[in-house]
Amino acid sequence: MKYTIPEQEIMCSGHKACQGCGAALAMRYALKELGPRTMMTFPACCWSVIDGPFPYSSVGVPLFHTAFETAAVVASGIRAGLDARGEEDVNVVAWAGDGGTFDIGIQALSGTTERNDNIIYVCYDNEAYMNTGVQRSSSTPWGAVTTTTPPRHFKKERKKDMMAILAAHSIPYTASASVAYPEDFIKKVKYAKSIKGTKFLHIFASCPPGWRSAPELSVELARLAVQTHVFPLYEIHEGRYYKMSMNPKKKDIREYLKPQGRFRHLTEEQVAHMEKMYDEKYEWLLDLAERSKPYFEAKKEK
Amino acid sequence: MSDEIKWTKESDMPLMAMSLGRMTVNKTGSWRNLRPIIDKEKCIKCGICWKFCPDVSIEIDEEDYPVVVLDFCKGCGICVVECPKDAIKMVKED
Amino acid sequence: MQKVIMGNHALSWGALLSRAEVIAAYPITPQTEVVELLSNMCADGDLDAQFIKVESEHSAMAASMGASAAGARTFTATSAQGLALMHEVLHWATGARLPIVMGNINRAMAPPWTIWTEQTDSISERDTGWLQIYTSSIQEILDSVIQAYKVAEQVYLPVMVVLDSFVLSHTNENCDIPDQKKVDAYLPKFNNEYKLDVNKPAAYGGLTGPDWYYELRYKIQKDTERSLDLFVETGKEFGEVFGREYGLVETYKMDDADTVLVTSASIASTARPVIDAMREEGHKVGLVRVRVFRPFPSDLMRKLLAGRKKVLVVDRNISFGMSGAFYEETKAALYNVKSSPPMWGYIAGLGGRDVPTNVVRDMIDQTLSEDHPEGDIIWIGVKK
Amino acid sequence: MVAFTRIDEEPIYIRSKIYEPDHLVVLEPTLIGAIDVTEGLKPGGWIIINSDKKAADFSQFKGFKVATIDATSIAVKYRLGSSAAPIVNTAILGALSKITGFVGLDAVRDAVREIAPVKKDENVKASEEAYEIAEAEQEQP
Repeated sequence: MKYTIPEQEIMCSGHKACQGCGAALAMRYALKELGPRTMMTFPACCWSVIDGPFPYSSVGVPLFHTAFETAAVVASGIRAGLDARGEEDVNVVAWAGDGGTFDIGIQALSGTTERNDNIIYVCYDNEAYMNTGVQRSSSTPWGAVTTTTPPRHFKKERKKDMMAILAAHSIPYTASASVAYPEDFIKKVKYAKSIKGTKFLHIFASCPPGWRSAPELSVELARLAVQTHVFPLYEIHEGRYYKMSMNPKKKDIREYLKPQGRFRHLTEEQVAHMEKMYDEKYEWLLDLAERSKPYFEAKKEK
Repeated sequence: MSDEIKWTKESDMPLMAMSLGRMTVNKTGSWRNLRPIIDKEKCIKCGICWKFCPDVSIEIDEEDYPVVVLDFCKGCGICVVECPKDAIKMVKED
Repeated sequence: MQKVIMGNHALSWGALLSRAEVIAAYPITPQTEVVELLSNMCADGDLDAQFIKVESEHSAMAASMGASAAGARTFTATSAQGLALMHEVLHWATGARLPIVMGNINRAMAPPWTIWTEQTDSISERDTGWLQIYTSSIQEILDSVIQAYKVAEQVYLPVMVVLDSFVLSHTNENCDIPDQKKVDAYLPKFNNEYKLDVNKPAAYGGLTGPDWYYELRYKIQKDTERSLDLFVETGKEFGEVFGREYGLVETYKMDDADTVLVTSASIASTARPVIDAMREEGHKVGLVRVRVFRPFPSDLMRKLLAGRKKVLVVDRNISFGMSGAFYEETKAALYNVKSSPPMWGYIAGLGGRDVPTNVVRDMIDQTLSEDHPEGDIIWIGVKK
Repeated sequence: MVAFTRIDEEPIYIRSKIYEPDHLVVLEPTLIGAIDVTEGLKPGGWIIINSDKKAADFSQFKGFKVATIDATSIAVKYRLGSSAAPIVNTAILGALSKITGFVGLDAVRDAVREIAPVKKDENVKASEEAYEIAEAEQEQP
């Protein structure tokens, strides 16, 4: 068979992820490309449980569980320690959820990023505090219901644009990826591996229990998020140059929203409002990508 | 595959909470209510089901056919939805 | 080599001579000179270390954890608010069994804003599992950093080397800078057998249920207890190599003392000439300076204090609602002992209030003049 | 701001402020009059003042010995600090060692060279010049 993604499996079966977990899929993909010469830090997040209880583990690489707000900086510390030991070829990866990235971990992440420490930071984004039972985070999208934003008072704030915040640090590479597009995902991990400095990967990872969706639809929903322009896939190079990874013809956002219980309460008017927000954001991205074209053309010529 | 680790006293343990085995001790197949059945007649050996399995529970056999690893398959059904040829069906566990 | 250096620079020299490989620190008065000198040592190539200039003390400790977990000898330093900010990750460093050494400059806690000395910052961290050394001279600061690594790396526990803000941190004093070769022989390269290793992949700190968490805590306590002997051993060995011996406590004129002053840090230093003067007047007074506060040397304190007529403990810290920490713990150690002496607990020098010889003398005089202490706290010099 | 120094051949244990100094150095002459700089100073002790005035001009310090040194001019001359905020400590140190004889000029030179973060030569020269011109005055009547 011709494999479109690396055959090697570093992550093993038996882990504690829920059925249809996008975060588990994300880890499987990332490790396929990262390989065994990798070390990871996990803050408090779903993966602190998924990996398995002491004395077992699923990831197959050295892993340091750490406090909620410290994933990035512990990775910085490991990098410094490895450099001191002369093991510079090891990938150091901070692996955090959206709470540990968008909210409590943003200070340490900003510090690591400003220093441009040589690590890969992966945020697997399931858009709420799923591990504690689905509470809203600053990554939860407008309109969503969580246990702290009930239907009669659903989330009225927009999702924080983490990609833009990271890009504002002028790091070499920021990219969004999705578990529905493994080849694109792996290409981005591969690129992140190949360059020095802080690399940020924002992974859209579906969560059936948190989104109140069917486990079998996990990949399909992640795909629809891209196809409806809710979660566009793109790269930002050097904090300034934008590149769309794909520009699919827009599908109706209702296709994405309907299978998810977290959006079931929305009126048609509210859906239209939501769609408009995503469309505007998407246009903005396309515009930036258009203006960045000379940069990528020049890069290609080199 | 790793074996279950059994201690009886503190001196058997490591100094800190350090893992000594892999989670393959945890047979997540027991979580399953529905079992995927692959119809070899319809299968085109594209590997898409293998690719999208979050539980690393689809293996590829010598003839390139996907095989569900029932010890670990949690029965999420992603493979059923993603299969381009409708070659996988979920059936009730006995 | 003899050199006049400040207390803060003694920490830096200690880290340099210990060949720290990673330093992560954030500036705070009165600690800044520690990291400034270390930055210069790194820049000049005298110290072959990675310096991570973090954005907070919380991250200073978190980065130190990562570096230490990767097997590097790691150093950091902080004070007061910075130490308090680290609180969560101080527990983490202990639980992860990381032999980090940190300098803490004792500064009083805000509000109100203050930068002057008081031990309440480090005393507040006494339950985090960090071993704590309270120093009383510039030389001892430097020497303690080196010893701290030697103990930390045997028991896989972090050590805090504590010094008074300004009184020690900014006092310049003659200091012997030990020979690097001798230090290397005393403190060889460290091979952390539990370090993160791609050839032996393992997860550290995964979810642990009540069935084994309890045993992991038992192990920490056992190794903490073991460190008592190690502090004595390594202190003795330090004496053999460098001519300056250190122990869990420092005693002065204790042989026939019937009244004993127990205190720590710079107050203990100032107390020495007071003891001398009172001895000349015929008072049988002695001094115990508690150097290692965590683990608390309870056995030794019982041996030293049981059977004495009176004990007074002077604390430059306060556990509100109770008393001074050294007093609490000394008293606890002497409970259940037959010939336990009455104990006076003085609070002195909070927020950098000066404790000169006459104040020390006043506390001893008051103790001598009373048969029994009145209450658990005796305030000295409150403006009333 | 006040700072304290204890000098001895034996180890020094006292780690408090000094309330009754043997001698006094005044780096900032405008403090004189604003506060009682001699508070606690032991009778017969030296007062070494950074000033372009003569020691005899400080007749208020009865019972003490006064010496002056124009450390500010020396510092400015060697461009130590700025004219607005000259750094006078190395000059005053030269004067202190001359007047009190606690340590010799060689020791001062070595110490200044070791400790001065920048302009080592200029700082040493400032100490030397102050040492050269500082003169012990008589005790104030």
